[in-house]
Amino acid sequence: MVDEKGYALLLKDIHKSFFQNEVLKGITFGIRKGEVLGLLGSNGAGKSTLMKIVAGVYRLDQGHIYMDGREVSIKNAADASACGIAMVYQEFSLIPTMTVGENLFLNREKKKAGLIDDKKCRAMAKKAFEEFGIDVDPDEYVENLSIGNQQLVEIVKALMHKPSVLVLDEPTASLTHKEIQLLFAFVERLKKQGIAIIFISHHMQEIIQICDRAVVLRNGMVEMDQSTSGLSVGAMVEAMIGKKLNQKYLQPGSPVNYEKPVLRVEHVSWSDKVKDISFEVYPGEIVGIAGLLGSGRTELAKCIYGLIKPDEGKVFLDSGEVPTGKPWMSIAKGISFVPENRRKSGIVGIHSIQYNMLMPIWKRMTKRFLIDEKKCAEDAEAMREKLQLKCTGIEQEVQYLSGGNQQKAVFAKSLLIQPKMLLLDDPTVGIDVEAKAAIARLIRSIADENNGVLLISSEMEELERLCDRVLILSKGEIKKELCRNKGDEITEAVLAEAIQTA
Amino acid sequence: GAEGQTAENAAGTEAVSEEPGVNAETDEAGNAGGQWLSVIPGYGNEAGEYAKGPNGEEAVPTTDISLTEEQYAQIREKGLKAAMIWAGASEWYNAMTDGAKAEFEKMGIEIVATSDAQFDPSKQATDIETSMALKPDIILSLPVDPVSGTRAFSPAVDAGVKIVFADNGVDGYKAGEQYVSIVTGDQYGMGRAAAKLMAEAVGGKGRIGIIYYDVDYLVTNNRDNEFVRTIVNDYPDIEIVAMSGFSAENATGEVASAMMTQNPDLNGIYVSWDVAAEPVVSELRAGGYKDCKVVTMDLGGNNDLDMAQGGNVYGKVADMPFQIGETMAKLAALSILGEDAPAYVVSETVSMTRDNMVEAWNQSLNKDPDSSVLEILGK
Amino acid sequence: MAKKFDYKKYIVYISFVIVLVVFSILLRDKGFLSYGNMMNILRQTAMISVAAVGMTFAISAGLIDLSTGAVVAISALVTALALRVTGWFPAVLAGMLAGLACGFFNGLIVAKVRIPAFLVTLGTSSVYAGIARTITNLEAVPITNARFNFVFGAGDIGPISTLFLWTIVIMILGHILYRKTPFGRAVLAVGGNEVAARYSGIKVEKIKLWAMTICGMTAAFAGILYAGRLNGARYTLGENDNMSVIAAVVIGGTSFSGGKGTIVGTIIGSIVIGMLNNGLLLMGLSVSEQMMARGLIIILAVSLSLREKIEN
Amino acid sequence: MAKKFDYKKYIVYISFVIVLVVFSILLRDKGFLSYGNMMNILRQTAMISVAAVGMTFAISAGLIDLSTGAVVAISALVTALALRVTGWFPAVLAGMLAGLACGFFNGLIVAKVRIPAFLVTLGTSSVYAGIARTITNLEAVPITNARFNFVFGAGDIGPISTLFLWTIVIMILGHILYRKTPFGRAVLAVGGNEVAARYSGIKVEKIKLWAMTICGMTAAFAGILYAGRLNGARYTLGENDNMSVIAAVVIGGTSFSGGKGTIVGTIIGSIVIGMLNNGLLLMGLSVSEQMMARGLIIILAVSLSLREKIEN
Ligand SMILES: Nc1ncnc2c1ncn2[C@@H]1O[C@H](COP(=O)(O)OP(=O)(O)OP(=O)(O)O)[C@@H](O)[C@H]1O
Ligand SMILES: Nc1ncnc2c1ncn2[C@@H]1O[C@H](COP(=O)(O)OP(=O)(O)OP(=O)(O)O)[C@@H](O)[C@H]1O
Ligand SMILES: [Mg+2]
Ligand SMILES: [Mg+2]
Repeated sequence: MVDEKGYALLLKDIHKSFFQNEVLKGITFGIRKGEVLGLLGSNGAGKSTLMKIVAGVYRLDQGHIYMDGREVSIKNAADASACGIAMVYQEFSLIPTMTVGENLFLNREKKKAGLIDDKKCRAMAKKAFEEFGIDVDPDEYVENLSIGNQQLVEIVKALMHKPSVLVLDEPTASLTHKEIQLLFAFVERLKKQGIAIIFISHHMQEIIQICDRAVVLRNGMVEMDQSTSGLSVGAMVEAMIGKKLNQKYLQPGSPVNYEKPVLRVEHVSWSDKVKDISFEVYPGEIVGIAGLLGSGRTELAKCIYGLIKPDEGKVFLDSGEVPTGKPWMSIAKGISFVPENRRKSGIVGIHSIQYNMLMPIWKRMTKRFLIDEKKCAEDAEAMREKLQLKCTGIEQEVQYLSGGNQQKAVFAKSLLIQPKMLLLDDPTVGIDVEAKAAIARLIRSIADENNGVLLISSEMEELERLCDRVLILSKGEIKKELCRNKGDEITEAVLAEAIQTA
Repeated sequence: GAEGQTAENAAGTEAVSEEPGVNAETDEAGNAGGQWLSVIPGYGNEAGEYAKGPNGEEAVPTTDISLTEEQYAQIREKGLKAAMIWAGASEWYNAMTDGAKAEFEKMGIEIVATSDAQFDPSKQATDIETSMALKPDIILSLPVDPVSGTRAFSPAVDAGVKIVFADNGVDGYKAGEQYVSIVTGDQYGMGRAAAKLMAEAVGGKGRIGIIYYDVDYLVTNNRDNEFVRTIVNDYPDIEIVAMSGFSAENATGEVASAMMTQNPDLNGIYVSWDVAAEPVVSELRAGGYKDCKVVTMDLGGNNDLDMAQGGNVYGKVADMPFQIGETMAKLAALSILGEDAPAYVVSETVSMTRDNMVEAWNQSLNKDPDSSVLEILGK
Repeated sequence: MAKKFDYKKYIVYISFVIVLVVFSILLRDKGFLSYGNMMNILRQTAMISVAAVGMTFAISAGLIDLSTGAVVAISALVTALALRVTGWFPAVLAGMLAGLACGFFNGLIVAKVRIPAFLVTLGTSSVYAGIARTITNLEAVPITNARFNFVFGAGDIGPISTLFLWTIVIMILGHILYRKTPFGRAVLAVGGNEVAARYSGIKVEKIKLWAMTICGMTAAFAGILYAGRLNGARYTLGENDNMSVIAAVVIGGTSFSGGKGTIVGTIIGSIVIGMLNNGLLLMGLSVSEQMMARGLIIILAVSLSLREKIEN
Repeated sequence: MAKKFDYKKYIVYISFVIVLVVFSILLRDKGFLSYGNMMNILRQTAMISVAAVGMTFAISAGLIDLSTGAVVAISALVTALALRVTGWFPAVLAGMLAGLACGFFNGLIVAKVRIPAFLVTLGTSSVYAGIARTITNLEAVPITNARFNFVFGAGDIGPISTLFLWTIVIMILGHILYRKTPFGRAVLAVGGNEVAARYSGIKVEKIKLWAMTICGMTAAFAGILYAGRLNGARYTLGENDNMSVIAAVVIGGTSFSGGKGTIVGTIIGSIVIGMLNNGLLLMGLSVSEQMMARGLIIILAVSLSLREKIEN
């Protein structure tokens, strides 16, 4: 057993179940002052659940929590912050309708004569942002910020109150390279101040880069607790999923046919986010789009799919023109889209897997105007089989699936359209390595059926593994094109360099 | 009158809650139907030949109120303005408005505002205040609530506006001081007339039910109470076997069908007024209770059609809103000319059965019944 | 992972049985269980049931309609007026068209101007009520067309009221549209997650527009049934029905925030409310007592069926 | 990226000016702009304004209260009855306590049983209306306490109605609570993102409970002002006010889904509605026409202030 002394935070034999689902089955590990601990585990391993217990969102069923050797009882979020624990949650947890400054001081407002001292709050907020080198106006409403800036605000909010233990639950999922480096710089600084930091990520490289120690959860238990020095990515992955994983570039099944494009985008412009973009995607080809946050990747994909009506430009599929601004037309012609925010725009949580899968194509599933339930069930079941989607059945509600399986359901929805052209906007955000590998193979197999794939991703690793060609986007313009067939090298390093200099 | 009602009603509270309209046998003490006398809100009001004014004034029939040609001319010269602040809206109010309008036209009086408080006392207070900006010389009004009316009408009283009330007075006001007079239908007379119609309908003998307005609203309560009193006192062979209240006029169908479920052999039902009787009639029709006759108050197309077709509706009693409107206008004019205006004026009562429908409509509302009714009647 | 019995799905049926049994015992001497009384309940709830079918579509799409009552009145008046000059079929068509127009207007503002349906219909309920009052200047319009009166209200086929038959017809049509057609699925998707529905190529605006229009049309049909039942129309019809209609839908198990529901549940919900009204009356409660009892029972039923899980 | 002028925030002020100017011109001969008429409007809207302050808290927390009207009646009756036996202060206290109890009960069910506030208060509005009817068995209760009547309604201090002064007092208290205290922030946080509020250590249930309670208390105070204004109480008071109160809040710029709002906007919203009612009546419109005009104008105002961004 671990000694209680010497740990900033020590978790001992933590158990937690949701109804019959036993998520944590006796977790024990500790973290010292000034230590950065990487917490790993596949989707649904219980990382967030464990940390939410520490942050007072959930109550543990059994177990003990010690801080600086003393047992503490954390019943709610207020208790946790009184103990000096701060957490940046995996899900968006700001108040969108409030200003940045109001969010920072929520529930801990500075007061003067019993009333909130807005002036002081604002001044302190300004100072904090300056200190961290972030350019955000404290008077701006959170809903008007980009996702990346929202994430930075959440981090600053957690740091505002000088915690002694800081939990970061997948903070890098919506940040790009530059901001991630900024974040790592904070982490280094906090570490020097003696703050204990727990860092959750599905990116092994990040764990190796900044963590002192790695803890891996599997099946509700601690599978590995080891210093990162000398630890390899492969070893961590093995601890997480219990087997080895191949991470190499996936070759196209047959050479790409560059004669007739499946998708042609001509001079598409929208607002100041997308500027006169033209390119083609060929059957069997996976084209990546790389760029910084705000470079207009999502907007470009939305323009093609029709969620945004471009001010100018045309989109052709197999030489036929696709009317812009009408997603249902795109679907009818054979374009499908996997959005970046699964929860918000991908799934209907309270509906069954089947309902989610068939959402865009109910009209195709009819016999004499009525829905053909039998065919629906067959098609959905076949797709579930094909994608190896883990669930109790196609009638299960999607909200109860793990993240990776939810994402598979979204993929299934896109595939049932029988697309010629698949648009993917960061399809593996927040997904564990195993599922990521499965999804990568899936994407490759879709392309191999003579379809085009456009893959937007912030993960250079993913682009490297999958793409036959990569377009570098900056400020709404294509700045550079890398193509394996023309002898260009597509590797993480090359891509990172290209993005920074674009 | 409205006075003294509060105390008596408060005393009657327990009586109501003890036996709230349950299916009852005749009182063993021989006081047939006695327990029904205290069910309806405001049952404590005394009846008279005509009711008396709120301060005991004797009633004068509307036919006694008139202006000479000379007086019309005098009024026309003054170029006056009038506002009409009613409590609700219906055909009955339409007729009253039309009656007043017709008179005001003759008098060259401009109508500057018309409003309907939708039975909300505070809206009526607001309407009065607002219309004062238009500086009316005359206000015709049907007060929603005599209690709050005292305050609500005070801006108009203070400004010296001539106020004529319909139906209700206002607590603490005296005729000739705060207001000119009250013009009303003969509420008690209507109750008695309805009882008489009911007796006719059931052939002087039978079992009847009553669906009354379970809301404190003086005019309706007076009519309903007088109906019950008359049946109990004057028609010993007619037995009241069920009484149920309602508060929403659309929700009487459920009440009627529950009553018929428990008393399938009812010979007649009295309902407080025409609109509330519509769902009752439809339930009787749907339940196949052809022989259960309905008697109610006020005229209205749907039930009158049923009556013309020889359906469940046997008879109706109405006052004369058109005439009330006319009289109110006349009284206001008289008061402006400094003439004596009687404090309490009562319109006649019309009893309508299938035989006198056209006449009754013309008397009461100053128009013919609906064309479909005329068609059925062959006129 | 053993699945717990999800009793919430069946709450409306359980409520139905409980209310039925309790009243049958309490009112065993008062004819509650008699055939006639049961048919009374079915007849009296027909209008609420029919309007609630449309409301189920609106609520399932994440919307609501507060103008139902006024639309009921408008369509009843339009039908009654039309019956003076034409036969029953064109008259019914006219009434339905009036409801369609009202619902379409609601839907247009909801979908195109994008303000919450609650506020849109709060406004239009006032507008429509004003129109209903104006059409005939507050006067009643009697209906003499015997066939219309028979078919749409006062008639019986065998021992069964035509009103109840219409309820069944609308229920079946509604059920098919709701459960068996792409439109119904789209309504549920829009109510479940509007953004995801848009991303899946569903024409969200169109679906909202039609959900509101259907709501207007069933309200109109309820108005026609009122007219048939009363052999006439007037502007006060439906005035107090809006809340009953919404309560029927929610008690019937439709999620108040959209995305889930059943038409059959709605009808049962409406009948439960009807049984309550009927039973409370037969028990001899005063109007005030009925109001209190009804309110409490509704809260209870909703508590059982809608109690939300806490996030953690 | 130049920031666009966010006119939506000021819609209620713009509406205010437009309505004022239009009526001033249309009704220049009819005394609309006279001091007396302006004071009329302020006096008449006081009750709606006061109740709307509490409703702003409820709506900002993502809730709603449909029982306001019934609470108004209960508190007015309780105060009036208490005035028969005690002085004005204990009587007002009694009225406020009644409102507090009603609001607290609403809040308890919303927070603890976790069903949507719309449905909870749909039920309690029926319960409370039944209670209001029962308290005095439908009787009106006159108030003879001159001091009470002066202070809470009928009085003027200098040329200014005490009702307007009360509006100002409640507005200022409300504004401070809403904008300047952690409680106000917590209300907005709960309405803006309930989960995030919970993560920030806010006791979401407690906040909801108190938001509903405050709503009940302002409704109670509105009831007391009604009693003072009318020198008496009656169970029908406030019956038709619920929708006006909600409309005032929303026109005032409070987001219907919670998280955003202003108390001052609410008061201006209420005055705008009051000006409309006043002006339409002075124009000589019939009641039906007034209803239609009011509905349309409300839709218009809400369209301008609440039009939602399309989310994709
Ligand atoms: N509120 C809840 N109710 C029921 N089950 C829950 C709840 N929250 C989490 N779970 C379940 O607990 C398990 C652990 O979830 P958790 O979110 O902790 O995983 P995680 O390790 O953070 O995964 P990810 O990498 O996807 O974030 C999952 O099976 C999940 O479905
Ligand atoms: N000023 C803004 N106001 C509101 N939303 C914004 C604003 N700027 C960006 N967003 C939203 O934030 C998200 C990220 O926008 P961004 O322009 O960074 O997209 P991107 O270039 O595709 O980057 P990524 O795909 O990495 O998110 C988009 O959904 C966008 O709609
Ligand atoms: Mg997690
Ligand atoms: Mg993006």
